[in-house]
Amino acid sequence: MSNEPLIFEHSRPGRVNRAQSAHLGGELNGIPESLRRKHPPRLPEVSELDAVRHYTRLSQKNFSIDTHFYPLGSCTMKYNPRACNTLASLPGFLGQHPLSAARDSQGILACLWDLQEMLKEVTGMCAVSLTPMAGAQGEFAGVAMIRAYHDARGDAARTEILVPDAAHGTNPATATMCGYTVREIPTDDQGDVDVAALKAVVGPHTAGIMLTNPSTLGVFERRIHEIAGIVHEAGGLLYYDGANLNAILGKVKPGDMGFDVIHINLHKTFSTPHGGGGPGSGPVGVSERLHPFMPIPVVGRDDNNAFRWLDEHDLPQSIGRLSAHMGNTGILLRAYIYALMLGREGMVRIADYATLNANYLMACLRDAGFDMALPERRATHEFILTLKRQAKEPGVTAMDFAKRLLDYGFHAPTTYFPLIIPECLLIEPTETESKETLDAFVEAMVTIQAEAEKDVETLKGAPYSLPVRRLDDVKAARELDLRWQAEA
Amino acid sequence: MSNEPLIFEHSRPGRVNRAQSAHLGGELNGIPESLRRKHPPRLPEVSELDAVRHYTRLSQKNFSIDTHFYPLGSCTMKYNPRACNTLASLPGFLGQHPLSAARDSQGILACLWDLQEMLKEVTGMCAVSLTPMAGAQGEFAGVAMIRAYHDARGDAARTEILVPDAAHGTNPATATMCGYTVREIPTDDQGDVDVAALKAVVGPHTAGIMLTNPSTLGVFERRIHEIAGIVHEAGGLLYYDGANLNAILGKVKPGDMGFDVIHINLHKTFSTPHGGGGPGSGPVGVSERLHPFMPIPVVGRDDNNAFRWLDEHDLPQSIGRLSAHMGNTGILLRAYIYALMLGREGMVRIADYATLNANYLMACLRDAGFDMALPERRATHEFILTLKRQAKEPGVTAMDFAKRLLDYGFHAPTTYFPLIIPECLLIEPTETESKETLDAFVEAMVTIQAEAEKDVETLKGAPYSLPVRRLDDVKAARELDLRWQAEA
Amino acid sequence: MPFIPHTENDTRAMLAACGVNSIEDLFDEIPPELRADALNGIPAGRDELAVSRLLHARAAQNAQPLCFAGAGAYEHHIPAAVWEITTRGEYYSAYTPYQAEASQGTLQLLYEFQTMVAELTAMEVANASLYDGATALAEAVLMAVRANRKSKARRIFMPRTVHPRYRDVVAAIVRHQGITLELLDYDSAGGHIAPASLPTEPADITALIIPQPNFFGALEDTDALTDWAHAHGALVIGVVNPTAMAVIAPPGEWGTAGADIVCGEGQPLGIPLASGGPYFGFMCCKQKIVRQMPGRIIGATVDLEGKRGYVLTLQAREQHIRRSKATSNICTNQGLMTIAATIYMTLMGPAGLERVARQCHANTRALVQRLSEIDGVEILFDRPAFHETVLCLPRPTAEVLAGLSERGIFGGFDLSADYPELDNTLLVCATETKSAEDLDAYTDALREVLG
Amino acid sequence: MPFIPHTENDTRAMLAACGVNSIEDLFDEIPPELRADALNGIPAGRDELAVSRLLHARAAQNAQPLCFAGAGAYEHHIPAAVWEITTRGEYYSAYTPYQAEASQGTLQLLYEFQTMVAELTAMEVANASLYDGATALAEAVLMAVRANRKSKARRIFMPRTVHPRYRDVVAAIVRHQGITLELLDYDSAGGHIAPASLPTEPADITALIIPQPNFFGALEDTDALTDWAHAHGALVIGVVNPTAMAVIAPPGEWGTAGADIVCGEGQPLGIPLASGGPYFGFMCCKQKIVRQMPGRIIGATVDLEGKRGYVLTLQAREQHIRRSKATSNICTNQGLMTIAATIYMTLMGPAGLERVARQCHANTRALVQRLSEIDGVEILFDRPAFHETVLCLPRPTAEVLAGLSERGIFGGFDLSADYPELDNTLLVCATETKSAEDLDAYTDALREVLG
Ligand SMILES: Cc1ncc(COP(=O)(O)O)c(C=O)c1O
Ligand SMILES: Cc1ncc(COP(=O)(O)O)c(C=O)c1O
Repeated sequence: MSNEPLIFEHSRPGRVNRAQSAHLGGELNGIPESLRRKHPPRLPEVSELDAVRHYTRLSQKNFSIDTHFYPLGSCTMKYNPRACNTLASLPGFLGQHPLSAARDSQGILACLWDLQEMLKEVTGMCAVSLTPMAGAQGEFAGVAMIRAYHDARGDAARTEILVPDAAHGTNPATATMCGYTVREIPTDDQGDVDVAALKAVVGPHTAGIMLTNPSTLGVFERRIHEIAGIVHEAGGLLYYDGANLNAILGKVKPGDMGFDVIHINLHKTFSTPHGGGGPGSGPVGVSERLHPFMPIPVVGRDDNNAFRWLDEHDLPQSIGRLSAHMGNTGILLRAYIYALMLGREGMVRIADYATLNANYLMACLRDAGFDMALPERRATHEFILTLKRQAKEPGVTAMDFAKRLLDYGFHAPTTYFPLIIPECLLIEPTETESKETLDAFVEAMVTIQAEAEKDVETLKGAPYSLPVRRLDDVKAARELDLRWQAEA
Repeated sequence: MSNEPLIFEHSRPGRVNRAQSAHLGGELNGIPESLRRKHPPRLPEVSELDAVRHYTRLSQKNFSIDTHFYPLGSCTMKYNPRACNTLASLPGFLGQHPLSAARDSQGILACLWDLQEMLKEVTGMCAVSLTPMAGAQGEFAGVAMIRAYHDARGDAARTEILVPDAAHGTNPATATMCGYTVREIPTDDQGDVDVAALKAVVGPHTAGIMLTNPSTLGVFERRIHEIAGIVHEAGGLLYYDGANLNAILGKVKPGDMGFDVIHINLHKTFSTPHGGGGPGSGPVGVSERLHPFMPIPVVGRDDNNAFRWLDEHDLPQSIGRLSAHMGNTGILLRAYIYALMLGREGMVRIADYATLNANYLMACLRDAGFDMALPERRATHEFILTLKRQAKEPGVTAMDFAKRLLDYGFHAPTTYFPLIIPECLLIEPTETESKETLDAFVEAMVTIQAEAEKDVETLKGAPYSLPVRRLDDVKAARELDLRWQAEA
Repeated sequence: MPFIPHTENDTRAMLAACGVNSIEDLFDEIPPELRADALNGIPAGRDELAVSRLLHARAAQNAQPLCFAGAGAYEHHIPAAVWEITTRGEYYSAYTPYQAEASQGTLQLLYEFQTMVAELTAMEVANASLYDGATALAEAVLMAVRANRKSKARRIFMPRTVHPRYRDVVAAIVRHQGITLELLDYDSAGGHIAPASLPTEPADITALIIPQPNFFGALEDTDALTDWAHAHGALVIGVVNPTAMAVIAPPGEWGTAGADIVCGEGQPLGIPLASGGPYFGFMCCKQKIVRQMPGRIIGATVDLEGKRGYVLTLQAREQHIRRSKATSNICTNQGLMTIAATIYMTLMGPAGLERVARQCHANTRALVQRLSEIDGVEILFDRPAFHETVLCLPRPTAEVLAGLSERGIFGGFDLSADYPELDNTLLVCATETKSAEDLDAYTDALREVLG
Repeated sequence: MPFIPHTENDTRAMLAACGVNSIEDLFDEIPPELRADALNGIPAGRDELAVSRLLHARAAQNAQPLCFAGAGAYEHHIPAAVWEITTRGEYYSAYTPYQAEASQGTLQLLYEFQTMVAELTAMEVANASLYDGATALAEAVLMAVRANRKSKARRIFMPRTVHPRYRDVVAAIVRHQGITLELLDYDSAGGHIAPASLPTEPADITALIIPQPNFFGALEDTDALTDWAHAHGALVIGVVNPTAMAVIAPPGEWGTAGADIVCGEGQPLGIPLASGGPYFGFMCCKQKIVRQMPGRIIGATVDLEGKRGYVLTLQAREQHIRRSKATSNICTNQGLMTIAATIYMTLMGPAGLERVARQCHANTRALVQRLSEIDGVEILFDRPAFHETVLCLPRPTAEVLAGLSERGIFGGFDLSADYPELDNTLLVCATETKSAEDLDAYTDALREVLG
């Protein structure tokens, strides 16, 4: 593939895309010189064709679900139905101002209400607020509610949040943002939380614990009931990180496991697009006792059954607002459309086939001679392969495997997460991939293993067939080059 | 780029995309077994993800305006503004049934009326019918009108249509479809019609002549007025092939040159997309005397100024209908949107800059040592480069140059057309390409020339960097393989 | 100058390279007396914002009643993925794939298209599209005349059950070829061509056209008609609805030998109604007469290294090579529409397309059932139908349609202009897009209008 | 099971490979007492056709009045190319570019985005987005506390001219960090922060927030405020409207040293209103404090062969590496929105964006001029404004808005809930999307409502 220069390198002084602005303009009457801009920003000056061609060509340099198998563990890269985009982009939805009166917004409010109801049902929680804009903001909302709960009871001693050592980085980072000290709980050799260690640290200073189940190790936390009991007994609350909900949709509800609050990554389980890094959406569900603290706004109904926004007047103990409006509405709409198509049977099938795909892929890779991090456990929707052995002999790392997979037309699994498993690949095929694709992936892994055994340099040099060869991360961080600079 | 199997090779018996049809069905009550299908068609059985991934990946194997410079002579590959697609795809346009009552169709009728008026203005003709679905169908309509005109006058002796030897293949093919004998007129060494030869063949058997101006040789037919006089005097009519209108928009009108009928390729001059081979649109404009014969339907107005369809009742001498409805309405709409954005000044600018680009590119290539077919002429919107010299020594053909250009990221110009110029490339840059792109193309041509001089095999083996190497056309025609066959 | 990238510096440098002082100089070969005045009849240019406002207003002026009209154009659900992919720039803005190596995307897709169309019709081969169903039938007639070497008469039997607009188009296009189009009348009870009504010892016939379903929605007796034609040395041209093909016997299997040429309107396969176009015509035939087929044909071949690839093939039939002797003058066809149709057929699959066809059939039956319970409304023909049916009304059709229109319903197609003997009749259709409530809404509205 | 490709054969073979008899067996590690019942509260699945009908109906239930509201979300024309390209599968369905070599499209585009945002604000560096303008301000406050090592007070001056919802969000997010948010009141004549009203010898201040334009549409005296803050050891956090940046002095050039951190709402750059999201927040800073910046940052580097390429960089700031010590918990950001914004900025260019800004300004001035000619309608503040202005009405705002709404006009934002002292006031905005007729329509409607 040929090189594509920066858009600034296509730019020529004085080139104007007149179709977009030729007939606009006006005087800046009333604005004194001192407040005006002196030099125009150096945005690119290109034609519309230049722009279309540049960004079309750039797009082709990406791997994506629409072009490649993308088994990125913890990220649930499943097919994003096109209908969700098309329908969420109807002019009646896109054109609406966020401050429109409720009487002018019954269409969108009805959709959001329905989604709230559906999420209550799948999570087993008693109320849902849709406003958090991604998983991490959902976590913030959740932990902030835990804090608000303790504060409301005047219980100021609870300063610690417990987090398993396998947890996603957003969990400890969130606890810190909520003013808590983070305490790590070790994982036992079966991938479960070390209950003895938990017992040892839990106490009156415990505000709560953040857990995912299935955990980031790709296994179901079997003693969840016991853990919930321990934490609750100590006066702490349980936070459920719903990033892995795809594995258990309709199989088991976080509310039934004893969780007090949960966030859901709609951009994972509900298949809204990842968009090269977002937008996501991280609604929170709460149990009865956290209900008063929910972030606003929430969709409610008035006496005439018309929908309306509930705000600080309805929820005076709310932790407040987390966005200027109602979070990522357009993403909520996509999730709603997806949920409508799936329906109640479809949701359970997701868990069924996500789990089948993961266990099948794990079985095939094991049969092909690869080592699993937790060989005695069932996979959930994902599982961990460790290349510790290969790192020793012949000396190829998880990163080498990952880069070489790209040459074979597969996006690499998540590498080096969770941190506690050496040289790991966290592999999540999702339910929308076919057996043939999984088989082809196994074949590629076997080929790469053979290449590694023959000559490690083959892998060290990978990738070979992409727009660039392996990139130097260290140089990027040391010699910061974060933007194009006009030549002097 | 990795290979992409046929969609049938992705297919698995029993795989169903349930999102599209799970809830549909019904009994075939009333249809006897004898009329029913016995075996289902072997359409692919794939998931929605399979389909999206397959067709997305396939798309990346194309060159297109949105990704590459595409100087395909005679085809006017200019930027297709995205707004034309977006606005023509508004639900109010897409959802309308073609047999809707006029009272329910005033929106689309108003657009078509406006377009008719605009096309009258740019062509200098007195009426326009939008119905032909591509250039060739416009030609058919035009020649059929010429025939209807002679027939209406009882002039049955006119059995010949004159066509220059440089003409596009659709011209003689069309004349044949209208029941005429084709007589070729030679071109002189300056690229003009050989007027002496024309005079020698014109006569009472002449129904008319089909011309493009500028001609397919990329030059303006300077003696057009004289030619018109000769043909008209002999009782023949003049047909204008408007495929090259981009060169003269607002500069000179076919009506003023003496033409009686014209078609316009909206998919060229009015920038509607070529879509990998269509749909096009070929409206026809007529002079007063051909007006009664126009193909129907045409948009008219009733007494209340409401728009309505004119049909055989309004135009009883019409040559009839050329499509079940009104031709390629959605393409007409795109052309209309484009014309609105350009406006009267924009149209003239098209001719200005299409001509500047062609002449500049010709000058640069000449300076770089290439031979032009008509070195003493101005280029219009296109020009012809001949590699006759290179074909002798070092022995590389126009086809070799064309294939090697692909490796440099340029679509090849039109090769071996017009037929009368040996080893030719017909090069049409269009007005939407920038000087930098033209310069880069010249650079590639120079590089290829140098490669040819060094080792002809470099060119003979081209292309190297595309999804396939050079393909065997002869085998394709000899050993016909026109469809996938299920294995027995 | 929207869409023109030139800066003043560019223009200056380029003029210098051309050795002229102004752009005007480049037009100096045009005789001055021919030069046009300003295009005053064309409005001044507008930016995208202004044009967008205008077009939104125009789109809103088109009424969007609940549509129960078919008559050659059918409202089907189109999966969102179809057009999201079809309008990708790489498909949308490419030309006819003359440079095969740089067009493998379009070419492979068209090869898949040809296969799918051939499968749907159970025919051996298909081309890569013609303009629309009507012109495809005209081309089929011309092809039949070329292909049936034994027949000298250039005589085509064309039933009145063929779409009236298709008959108009065939007449307009084949007029100058010395072809006789002989109309066959339909059976007044069945609304179909009764095989028994055909001449037993006809003179030389070149081809018989068989529509399935026919314009009235009725199913022709395709086996008997096909065998009759073949017995008399005529070729069989089928004109079929592609949705119907999922459940109705395909032309390749009609009678003993199957149809020879098959064509039809591709619109039902994922193409929006869009006031009539762009749609696409499809055409299939027996392989032995493929060299008589008009239009682009894609074939598989191999590259220098033996790798499979696709090219435009049999180009020697086409106007750009064969010129005045070409099989047709067609050049640009309906490429983008076939891309959409291919993606549509892929997304539906055989099971999905069958479900759509069954739902259309069931919906139309249910509608007709309800409507015919209204006093004075009757089903006209007794032949089995696919997804359209002719109703008799107790009042003039135009009046009834106007009344329905006021109630937001487009009630169907008025047959009286094309079939003067069928006044007070209405051709109705209910595709899979119609819900039970929609059928009720129509029924209630009609009852009101008539009541 | 929509979107699940497994055939029965597949499932059987896969279960065998797993050594189990049924899919249920794969869930045997879940304690049986926890297993959920059927999801009866969720409706049965529907196909795309049925869902499409429902969503079309819902979209139609949203009224679409002529919109003169801004207040943080602005209706601008979005060139068609923006979303046609942004929704290409390769952008739409990719993840965060962790595998840089397989994500050069997104990465190069984000590098271009960072450059454009830095250019617009005249700041040194930018990140690759935060959730929205409000959370970006909250993150800016947290960043200022980290970056201003000299300040111990964790005390932020936050004017009341900052968007009230942004102030709510900042309060909710920084609440647990021991930070004091001190509100500054505005000048009742100008509707801005009068520099003279600031304390002359303030205690330790960590940062001053400066909105430009402010929530009332008025332009703050950014030079004086910036210099004042720097003179007192405080960092300056700018919150700016990106459209305004085309014509208004950018924060990098405020006062002597320029702002230190700049953030804002990216919605005006090609993002549809869409009931409030998804939008995106942007953030810039001086390069020397870039290691305190939250969010993804893209950097250029080279590959094994020295070829230029792009990667996520400075990851050591982020949660997945630094965990509880990260600069923020943000992980997923608003990637796709920044793709759209980058294409928007490219299509507009500096000239286009300036023309938009000028038209917005001129339109709002023209509107306010016309409205203020109505009896009892007055312009409240005398500071220069960009594209929003506060009007005083002779009647309660809610009443007036309801009257306008009946006439198809969304008249603006009612300030009374957020500024109790400003009852009977209305914040109005007319962007470049409004024509002269639109301004007249508003004027006529308001006259009617008040008359
Ligand atoms: C286990 C887990 N928790 C939390 C998150 C954070 O979600 P988000 O990226 O939406 O902020 C992720 C996403 O990567 C995750 O995988
Ligand atoms: C000179 C000329 N005439 C006629 C045509 C035929 O137009 P169409 O392909 O639209 O049928 C073309 C198109 O290729 C052409 O270039």
